[in-house]
Amino acid sequence: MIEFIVFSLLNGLLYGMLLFMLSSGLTLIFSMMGVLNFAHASFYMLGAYFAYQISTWVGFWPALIIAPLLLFIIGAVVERFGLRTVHKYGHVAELLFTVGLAFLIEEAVILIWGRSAPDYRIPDLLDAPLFTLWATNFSMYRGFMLLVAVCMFAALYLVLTRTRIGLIIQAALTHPEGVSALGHNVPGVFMLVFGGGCAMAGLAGVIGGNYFITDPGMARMLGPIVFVVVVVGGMGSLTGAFVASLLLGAIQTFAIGLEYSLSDLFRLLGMSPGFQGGILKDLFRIQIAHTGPILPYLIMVLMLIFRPKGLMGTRET
Amino acid sequence: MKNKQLCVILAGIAMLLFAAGPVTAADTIKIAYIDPLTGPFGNVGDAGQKHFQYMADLINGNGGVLGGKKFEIVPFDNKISAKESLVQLKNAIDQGIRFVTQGNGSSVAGALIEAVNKHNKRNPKDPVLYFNYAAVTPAFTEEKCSFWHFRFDAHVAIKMDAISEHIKTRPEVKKVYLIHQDYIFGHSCSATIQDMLKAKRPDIEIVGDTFHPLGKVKDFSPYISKIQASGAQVVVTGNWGQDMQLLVKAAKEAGLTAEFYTFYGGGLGSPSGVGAAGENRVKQVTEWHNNLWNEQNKPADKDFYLGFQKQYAVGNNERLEFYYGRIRTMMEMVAKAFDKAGNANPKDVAYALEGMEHDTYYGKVIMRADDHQLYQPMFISTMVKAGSDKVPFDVEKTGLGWRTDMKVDTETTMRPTVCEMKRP
Amino acid sequence: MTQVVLELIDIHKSFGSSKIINGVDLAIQDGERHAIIGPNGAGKSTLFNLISGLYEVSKGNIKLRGHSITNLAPHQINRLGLSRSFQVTNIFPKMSVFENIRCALLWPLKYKYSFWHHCSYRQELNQKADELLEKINMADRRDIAAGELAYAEQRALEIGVTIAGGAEVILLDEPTAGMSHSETDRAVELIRSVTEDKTLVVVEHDMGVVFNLADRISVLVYGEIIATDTPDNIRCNADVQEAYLGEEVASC
Amino acid sequence: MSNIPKKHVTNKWWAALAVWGSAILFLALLPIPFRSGFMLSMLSEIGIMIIFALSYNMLLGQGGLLSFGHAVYFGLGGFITMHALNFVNDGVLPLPLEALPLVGGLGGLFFGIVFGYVSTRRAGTPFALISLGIGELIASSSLMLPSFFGGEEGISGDRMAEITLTPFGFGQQIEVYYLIAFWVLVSTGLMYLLTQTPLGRMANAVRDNPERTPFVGYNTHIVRTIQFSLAAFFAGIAGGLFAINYEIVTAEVVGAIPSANVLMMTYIGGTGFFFGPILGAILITLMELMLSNITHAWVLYYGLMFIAMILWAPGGLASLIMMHKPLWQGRVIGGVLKAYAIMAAPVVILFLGCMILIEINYHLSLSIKPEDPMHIFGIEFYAQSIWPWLVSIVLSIGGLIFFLKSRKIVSRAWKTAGNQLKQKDSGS
Repeated sequence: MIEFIVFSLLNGLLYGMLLFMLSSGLTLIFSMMGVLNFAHASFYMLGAYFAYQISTWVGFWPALIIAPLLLFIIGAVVERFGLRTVHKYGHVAELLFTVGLAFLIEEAVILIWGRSAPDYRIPDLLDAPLFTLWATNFSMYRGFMLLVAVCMFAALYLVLTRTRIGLIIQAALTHPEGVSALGHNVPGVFMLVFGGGCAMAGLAGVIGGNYFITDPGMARMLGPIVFVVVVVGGMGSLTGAFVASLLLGAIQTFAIGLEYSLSDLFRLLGMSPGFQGGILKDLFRIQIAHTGPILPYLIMVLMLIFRPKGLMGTRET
Repeated sequence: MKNKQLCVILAGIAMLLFAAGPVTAADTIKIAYIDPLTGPFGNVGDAGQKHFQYMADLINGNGGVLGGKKFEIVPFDNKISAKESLVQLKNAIDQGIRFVTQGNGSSVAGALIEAVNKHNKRNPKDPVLYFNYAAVTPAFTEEKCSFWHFRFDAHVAIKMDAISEHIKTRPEVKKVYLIHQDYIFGHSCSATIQDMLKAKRPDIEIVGDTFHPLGKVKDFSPYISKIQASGAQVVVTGNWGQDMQLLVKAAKEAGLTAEFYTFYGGGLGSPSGVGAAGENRVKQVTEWHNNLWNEQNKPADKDFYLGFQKQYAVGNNERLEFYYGRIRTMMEMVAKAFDKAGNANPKDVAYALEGMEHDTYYGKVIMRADDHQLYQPMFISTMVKAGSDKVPFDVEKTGLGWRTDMKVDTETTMRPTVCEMKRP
Repeated sequence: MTQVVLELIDIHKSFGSSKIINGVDLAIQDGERHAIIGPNGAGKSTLFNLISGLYEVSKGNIKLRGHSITNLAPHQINRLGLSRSFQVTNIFPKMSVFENIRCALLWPLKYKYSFWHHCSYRQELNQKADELLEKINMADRRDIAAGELAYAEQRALEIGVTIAGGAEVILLDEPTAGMSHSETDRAVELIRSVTEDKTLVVVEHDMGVVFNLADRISVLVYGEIIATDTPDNIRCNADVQEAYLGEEVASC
Repeated sequence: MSNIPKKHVTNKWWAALAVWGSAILFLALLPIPFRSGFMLSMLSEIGIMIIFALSYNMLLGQGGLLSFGHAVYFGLGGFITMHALNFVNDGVLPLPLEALPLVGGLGGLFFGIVFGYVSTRRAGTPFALISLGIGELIASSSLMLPSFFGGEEGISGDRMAEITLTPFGFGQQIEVYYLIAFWVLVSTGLMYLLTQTPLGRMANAVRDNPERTPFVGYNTHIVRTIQFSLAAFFAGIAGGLFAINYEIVTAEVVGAIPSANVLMMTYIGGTGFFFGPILGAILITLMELMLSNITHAWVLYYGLMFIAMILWAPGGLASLIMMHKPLWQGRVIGGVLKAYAIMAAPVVILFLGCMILIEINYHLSLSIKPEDPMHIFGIEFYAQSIWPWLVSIVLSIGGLIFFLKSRKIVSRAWKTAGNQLKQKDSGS
């Protein structure tokens, strides 16, 4: 049991940190600009592909730096020439623009790198176990991923609290309409934040692409899970996004261990459910363990219905 | 004046756009290939098309069928959607095509079987014949069996039977873990292997029987922890695509030593997705793999294999390899059936295919008339370091290749069927 | 005067730790024209938002004709016969002027959520809407999208939408804000004519309008009402002068 | 009283009759030129998509609700219809086939009420995200609940049912086409009438200004819920027709792809006008079914078109057409049309250039064998040689330059037309 808990915690932590790397940028963009960026996962995918391409030329370590930088530039360009153009048509148009963008990025990736997964590998240096607990390895690469995530979080924290631009961003997070009154170059800040958010997603792609699988479907497969983090964490709150990421990581990993279904519940309550037949009989068969990966969506829906502020949000989405 | 000229040009362009279909010769037998050519599964469908094209070229090069008629593979993109497949089937029928093949997705295959049955019932004089090369739901040759459907891939129960045969020969295996995708395919895999193991190895304990949502899991580590904790020596999974690749990768990360018996360990794109993690860990059950020629000493098959690779050499990133041994079997048998029938009438071709026996490099195969299921030798193989004398070829440039553990003969794979074939 | 129509009893409202309204008591008589004045940030609009149900009251009670309407939803309060306008023009910009008015008539004419009546074929509905357009002098702008109207026209439409439903109690939030002199005069005339036989509560900055229109005036300062009285008495009230009016109108 | 203009009583019944009459005639005669099985299938699919897109526009265009999960109601309607069809064939349910889409509609309505009530408290992003979440939940559970959704293979049935109201046996596609055409007319008519009802008007009001609506007596949540449920009803009808047309419903119909597709269809067609989604449904279905047979790059063209619409024509095709209405009515459209004709040449050249470029790239990276020659408009050439690249780049750049120039001509023509219009107005 302890074994299960410890590993669930470790797995949950790692998954949560990855989620946070992805969603922190999205939270920033969404809170400040009100744009629900559907192409965010596509930037994650681009990060992985860029890293793969760069690592075939100059190796993994430079890719770790160069790929996010490239994504920063791409993100800034997208904001400047795409989003800003459609901004005047309202949030729906902005959102749909990002939907279309996600579409195009996927096609472009297919066109450039083909439809099969490229062989993007973990660097040999990190391809070894870090420590072993109860005969299960915790690999160095996973340790490295944790390290990168923590470093990124620390850097983000420092930028937001110690720099002038960070303070403006913080102010804009909670009061987006007020900042323009301060006379700051708001479009410039938006461009910066959008680029920064994309760079963070790209970094997640660099370290996640080889740990998982890099292929044209990876953005689509990641799906709307990042939105779940933003919603559950709450608008305008990076801490909320952090907590939500870890929470979702933990929920998903722990749910897998719970092999209970509705019919078990009825049995426990001493009821013999006679209505288990018919069209809904499968409902009673499904165990919590099977539902792990879809629980986040349930949480998101319930959160939006009952607590639209999210866990730590400063205002409603 | 200027406008008029422009109109003429525009009209010309529009006409060209619609007229630019494939130029067809009169003496061809067209086979509609309905599979995904765009979208997430586009690469799989694309590879399959190349297999068919390669086979058609070979057969055509040897004089074709029916005294000189050539095969023509006409691709139709179904985007792996059942709905689009049905529209494309109509499209194919409109173009006068009466032979259809498809493989990806049981949803599509089920829809096509239904649609072909209905079409043939409503147009008894103008039937359509459907060759299934990869959809493995047993029902297609059991309860839902149809005279107009022939399956050239081994279905779930046959594959699981082969796996259980291999486990039977390994007395050291005591604990088996099952993990499957949570949908009908996964459930039927799980139920089948449990029954078989119970019958063949009652001493084996099933230490886990887990289902996870299809294509939704990104990090399989929690599942691996569970497998690790159960002490399983062997994992059996019907997972395909990313669900299989991520599972194996996570197992390697965690240092799990259990072996994985898979259906699709060698599936297109899987070896490169799994990468080094698959070494000595992944087993597959297939009718063919690219080192069989060496093990069975059939060098002619090597030339056939390399010929495909040469014809479809892609850029530096990728290498497309021959994978579907059964497509070869299928095309050879179909060609034989045409000659046997003596005409290109789908009904006669179907009758000719029924009960047909055929010699492949690796043994006799038979298209059983009772259920239209092809029975063929099955091979259990393991992913190991390639480049040696025993394992000459790797797959998808991973440096890893397949080494046969066991061959299951055609007779052993034969199973009773509940199919009640209705013939016209 | 006869009977109290709208009654506010010890209303409090705070946002977080900042208290905006601090125990307001107010009783509006039937048929009266009541103005609420006060410096910026005194909480005048907040008070309207509390009465009309946009905000929840932190503490206290609001009664409309003796029935408590405290913390009811805005549409419920509206259905009980209390209608309001907004400080910032708040109409349906993409719909035509006529349709703006018609929307305000649908509920009072008991169409509710009907999806089986064809609006164009409802004589009574359309006639009433057209009458109202005449009343607010906008019949010639009938089919123009509301968002394309001139500012003063939008304000007039705003009033039209507010009174269309025939509510007995009308709350107008700065109806003449941002208007020129002549426009203001016309607006006051309009307000006067459309609120005949109705109870009117108005928040207004323009003292001319206030003293011209109101029967009684309440002065709201820092979330408290420091005086309620007739215009003349307010003009001469020392507290009010000190807190708000200053010297400009101190001509008693 | 008498001086009130009575414009509101539309005496244009004959105009309505003409529109509907010609629509009926058009749909009835359409199969004459398009009689092949594929064409009929395509027309049927277009009909289904028209209903689906119009129902989606009840949310996006009329109610201001951006949904990412509208296919849930389409798909559930389809599944329910299919179950009903099987009940009919088993003799349990005595319903004629022609009425079965209604069952799907009622199913859609039921789920529309349930999910609509919980998700429409607020519009905007929260609503969009809830619809996305519900869509994900239903799509995931579709594979987990095989007894209702039929698992991967879905549920199939035979539409040649015992009971029918018409002499049709529905064995042939053309009979199904006429059934779909009938429901397209009925649904389109009903959805159009809905826009004229108090609910329809208030849905517009809630879309335009949800803050104000409560102050005219309406509960925005209820308005949205009803509007949503009715949209789900029509989506369910479309799903029911889908079930009858394809005789199979699989889990893919409740998935994210059809949800995204209907959104793009509706948006490209134009949300601001009632007929916009019809244009979108026709165009996108044609692209999906015909263009994908011509080029593998169709997804890219689709995506580019969507992005271009958002960037430069946010009102969609419908508004592009309707912006010419005043010019047409004022009979000053000639100059603008002439300018368009001048612009057409560079547009075609630019398009050709870009298209060749895209096709070469697709051929090189994704075709079965890049060394093989490729064909565009029957012209054979090799993608590896330099010439097609050169030609396409020259065409693109040249086209772009002349396009930018001709754009000035067009804007000048618009200005002239506008001035003419003003003169006419003041003249009369």
